[in-house]
Amino acid sequence: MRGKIPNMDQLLQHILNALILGGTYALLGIGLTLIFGIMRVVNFAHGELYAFGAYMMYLWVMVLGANFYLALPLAVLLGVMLGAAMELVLLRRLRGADIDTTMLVMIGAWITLQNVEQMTWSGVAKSINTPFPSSPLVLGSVSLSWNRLFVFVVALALIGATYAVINRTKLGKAMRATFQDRDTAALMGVDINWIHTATFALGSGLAAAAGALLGPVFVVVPTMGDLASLKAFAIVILGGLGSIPGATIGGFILAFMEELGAGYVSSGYRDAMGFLLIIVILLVKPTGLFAQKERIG
Amino acid sequence: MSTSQPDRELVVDGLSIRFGGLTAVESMSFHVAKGEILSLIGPNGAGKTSAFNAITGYIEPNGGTIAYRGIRLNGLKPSQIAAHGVVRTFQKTSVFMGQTAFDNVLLGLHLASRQRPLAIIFALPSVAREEKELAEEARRILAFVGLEARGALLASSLPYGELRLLEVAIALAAKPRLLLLDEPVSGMNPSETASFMQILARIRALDITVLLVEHDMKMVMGVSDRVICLNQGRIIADGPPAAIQSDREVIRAYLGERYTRAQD
Amino acid sequence: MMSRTFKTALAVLGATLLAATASAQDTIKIGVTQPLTGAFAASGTYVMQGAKIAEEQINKAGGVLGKKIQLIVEDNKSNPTEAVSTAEKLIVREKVPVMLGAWSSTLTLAVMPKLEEYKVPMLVETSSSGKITTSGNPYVFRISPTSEMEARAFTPLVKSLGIKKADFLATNNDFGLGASKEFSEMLKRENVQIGTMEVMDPKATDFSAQLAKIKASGSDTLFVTTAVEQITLILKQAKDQQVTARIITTGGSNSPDQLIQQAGDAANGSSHLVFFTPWFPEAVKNPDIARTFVALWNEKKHHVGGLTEGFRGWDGIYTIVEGIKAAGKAEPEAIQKALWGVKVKGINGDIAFIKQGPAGRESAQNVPSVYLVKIDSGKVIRQ
Amino acid sequence: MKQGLTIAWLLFLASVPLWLNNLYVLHVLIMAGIFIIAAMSLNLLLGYTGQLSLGHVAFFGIGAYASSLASLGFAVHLLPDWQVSVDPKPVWFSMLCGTLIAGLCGWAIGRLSFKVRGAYFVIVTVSFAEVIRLVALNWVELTQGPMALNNIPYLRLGIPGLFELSFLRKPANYYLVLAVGVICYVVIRRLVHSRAGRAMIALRENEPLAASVGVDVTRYLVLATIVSAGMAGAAGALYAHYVRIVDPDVFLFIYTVTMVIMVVTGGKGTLAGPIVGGAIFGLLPETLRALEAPPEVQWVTYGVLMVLVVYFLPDGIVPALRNWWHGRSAVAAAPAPEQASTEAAR
Repeated sequence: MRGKIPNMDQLLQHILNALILGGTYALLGIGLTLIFGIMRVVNFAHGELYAFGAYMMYLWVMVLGANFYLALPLAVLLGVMLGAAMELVLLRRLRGADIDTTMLVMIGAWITLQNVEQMTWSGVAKSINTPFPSSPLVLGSVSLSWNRLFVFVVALALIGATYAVINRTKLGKAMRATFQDRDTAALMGVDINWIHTATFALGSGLAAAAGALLGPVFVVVPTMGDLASLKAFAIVILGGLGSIPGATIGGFILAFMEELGAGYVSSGYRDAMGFLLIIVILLVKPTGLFAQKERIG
Repeated sequence: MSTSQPDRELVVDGLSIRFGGLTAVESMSFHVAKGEILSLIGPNGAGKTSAFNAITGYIEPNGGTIAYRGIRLNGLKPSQIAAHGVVRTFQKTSVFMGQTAFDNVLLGLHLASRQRPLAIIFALPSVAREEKELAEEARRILAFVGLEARGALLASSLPYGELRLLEVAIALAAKPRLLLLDEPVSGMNPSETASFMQILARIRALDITVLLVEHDMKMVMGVSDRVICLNQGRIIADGPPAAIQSDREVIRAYLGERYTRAQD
Repeated sequence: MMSRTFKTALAVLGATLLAATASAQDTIKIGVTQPLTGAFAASGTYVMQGAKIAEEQINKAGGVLGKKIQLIVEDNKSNPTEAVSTAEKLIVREKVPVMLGAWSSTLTLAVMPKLEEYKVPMLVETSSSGKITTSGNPYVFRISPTSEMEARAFTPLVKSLGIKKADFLATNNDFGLGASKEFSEMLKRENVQIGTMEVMDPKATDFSAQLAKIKASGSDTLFVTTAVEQITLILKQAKDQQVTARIITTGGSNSPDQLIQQAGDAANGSSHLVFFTPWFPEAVKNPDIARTFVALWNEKKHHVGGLTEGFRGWDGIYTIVEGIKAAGKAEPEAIQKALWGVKVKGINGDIAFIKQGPAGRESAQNVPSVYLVKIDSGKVIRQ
Repeated sequence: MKQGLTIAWLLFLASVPLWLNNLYVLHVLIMAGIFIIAAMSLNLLLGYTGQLSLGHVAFFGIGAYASSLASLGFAVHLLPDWQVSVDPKPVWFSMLCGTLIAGLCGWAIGRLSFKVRGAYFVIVTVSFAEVIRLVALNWVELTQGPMALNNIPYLRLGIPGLFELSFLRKPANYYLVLAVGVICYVVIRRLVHSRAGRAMIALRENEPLAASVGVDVTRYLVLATIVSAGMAGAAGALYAHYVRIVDPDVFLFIYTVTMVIMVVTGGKGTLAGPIVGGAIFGLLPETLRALEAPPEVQWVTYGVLMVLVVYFLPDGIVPALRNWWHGRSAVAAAPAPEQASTEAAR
């Protein structure tokens, strides 16, 4: 027997794990919800941006030998650029098309990106070295790695920065206006094309950041984006499509459900939690827990 | 209650509709008598279309009752209301764009047909027989609105005026006993409007009661048996066209300038 | 170019059926179905590389029955349906008389009905599920150990390692669950207490929840069964969460070299059940063969971490070729009969088959050797 | 004329095993046929009612699992001390069970998920398929989980003691798939040319208008889902007893995507569309395999084709061909008025 009340220790460890995990989930969810809220695009390629961020991290740190802290912003920047390029090439000409059409295009993009990754990097998992000490940070009976702590802090900072962009900048104001009513925003002189590109780039950058942060914690494989996409969907549905605070809180809720579900119910159903959540939420309260206004279909 | 009176097809009692804090219709009460053409008029935002949507089940009213031939319509789905014989058209042109004119009417004949899924899958002879009758009926309806030559054309290739006729044909296919027309002639040129008025007269001859929302005062005054004028969600006048035309409040609130303009 | 495309098109449309009727062949074809892409890509590729080395060596030594052998390698994409397709293609189109495959148990099980349908034997080089040799398929010849054999081989170590209470963390497939089941039953017989039995999705990367639970169970040993990628992460994350239990991995797809490379000092102290010990070839039964293989592998500059998988391909191909030699002709039924009698000096040890499964329809099973190694200060040592 | 063409096609398809003695190609055709049936069933939902269901593979998998389990028999504890066991049933009966159970699931899912539309509907259907996959993976007692159900018996039909048809070999399976495919085609064809099919088309084209003429929205969406799910289940049952192994990977999202690509490329909402699309994408992997392309190339091709189809053939191949053909004959017959009317439409 290690601790006096081992079950309490276990619970604390679960809670700590969930908090850390929730930060990156929120990052993924916010990117997806921004893109849906403003552009009405269900971005099936979201997880691929996540994988892209991780692979760029691998490229800089492991292949080109760049400094870890320098590689991180570079990977995110490349994610932003890929997102902008995707918007310009794939989505711009589909402005005004129905939601199913853009969805099909994004599915096509998802399959293409993932397999190009597979061709470029092969299916073998890659790991990325970090500058963090290998012994964990011990807090009483619980512990966590320095790397995860770093991920959590950066994720929170990025979430904060996103809120600042949305609420404090001119771009954010235009985005909010577009979100409310695209036609009116256009009449008021908002350049909708620019807003869409900026939104997709920002959302993609957030996904790439999540990937660049988690790549070194886990391993990098071409299929890593699939689960990320599906989890992002769960988070966004949970918070209500288009709601940024919803996605933030949704990210943490999903992390807690997974962690506690795996810890106390069955670890086999860990990844099912998100989907069960989606189904239950949509049947009970289709607009999500935090939706700002009714938005079906 | 007035619902018991046999000549009252539709009775709307105390209808209220609000969107958020905005009141679109405020305790509105009126009835439509059997066989008449009743027009709802009023400036934009007066609540005409909202009332239409509530009667046909597209929005849930916040208060009041709607009864058709003694049957309460509140809470019924649009399709159930249509099955009772209350059929509408839409303010914005609404047809099945990707289908031919003929198929549009055939789609509208849903209630006229009785096939069950299993009968369809096993291709029972009754199905083929009915299909033949339906095609015949669709041609008749197209001819009724004067589109018999357009049957094979895609709806998306029809000119605007004919699209509006096609809408009416679709609604007629649903075998209405009460037909609600939402601005059927808006955007039509005078000659198209004139021929539409003739069609309306023929619809009436089929014993179909008509509730009309329209801005074209020439048409309203020409075809209506009775006119109700709404302003800001309330009824301000109810009477025969001649009375409405001379109603001081109507003129003051709305009609005067617009009617004069329509005369030009 | 043009004619090639045209010909392929015709083949797909079924017009090459006449050309396909085997004329006098100057090579003996051996079908190989391995996961070269998908979840098991790394391991499948190593096995294929080992098989290719064997092909080269055999052909250098003059081939078999006076002909050279030719491996026809098909990628089953880590997917059972694709595995069936590759078997169809190898047997029906390439007309191979014998196959090697299909890495994971699920993939092998998928292929097995096809073996019966076409009466073609297959040498199973990796799969561990007991079902493969007990379901009455006489075309299966397995050289890899079942989880049960592995557990039995481990039995004497329970006492010497002083295991009192054990937890399990296994990947959620036949491989992982089978090992958890067999090892836990074995441990129960040895009066070892069983703590918690956790599973993880084969694609999962975050095991924090499972490890928190394992940490709380207070066992002295944690048995982990999965492929090397997940083992790497588990070792790292166990260290992060200060899981103090000794970690023992089973199943032989654990590549200690790769663990040392990728998990760093988190790998220290962990033990691994392997079927080949390239670090000390003298420990295996046929050290000369082992040394030759290691030398050839390094000459090809294949990944050093792949040695513990790659040897399976070598042993498989050598066993098959021995079977063809004994059969005297490259025909499926003759090879199937002949394989029963072969004695091969392999890297893992001496290969020979015993009968398993329902009487009259027995499958063939080899009794391989199992070794336990430990990682200590970044080096693999004998335990 | 048109009927003659159909019969000629059928005769041609039926003759394939007679002259084609390359069993591998026959295998490819059988697999393509099974996927074509699945694509046809998806088309009923996606093409005719316009609902983009991205969980369709769930019905395929449910059909495969239900049919396999019924033919293998199983015993499962629903509660710790309440065991339900089923003895092995004949395969034809199991396949029927698979079809019906998939249809039943279609009914349940339809009732629940048509509460939401658009993006929400899509995500619900994706989640539904994922949950089913995870159940298949983790309910080991019933499904054997990742160990897969194997040694699934093949279909035998016949009267005991008189004659027996066994569907072990490829030609027999080919005819079985062809027969089921023709039945599904005929059922879909009859449905879409009837009141039910017109109601579905009406919903796709203009839901408020459809409701205004009395189309019960939920009823017809659910009807389409039931039929569609049942057919996907039948395709799954065919798959199970042909491949003779079913594992949780049959529920992978990528198979739904494959079906969607087949339908969209061929032409959604057309009878021939899924067949054309299914033939292309059913044979493409084997063509690429023959060209010795790495498997990623297949998927990259799928992905790129999907994007290109949306851009350049938004209605799919079949409608494009039909328009081209009509355009040609119309121009030949009466060029002037036809062009004028297209001009006006623009």
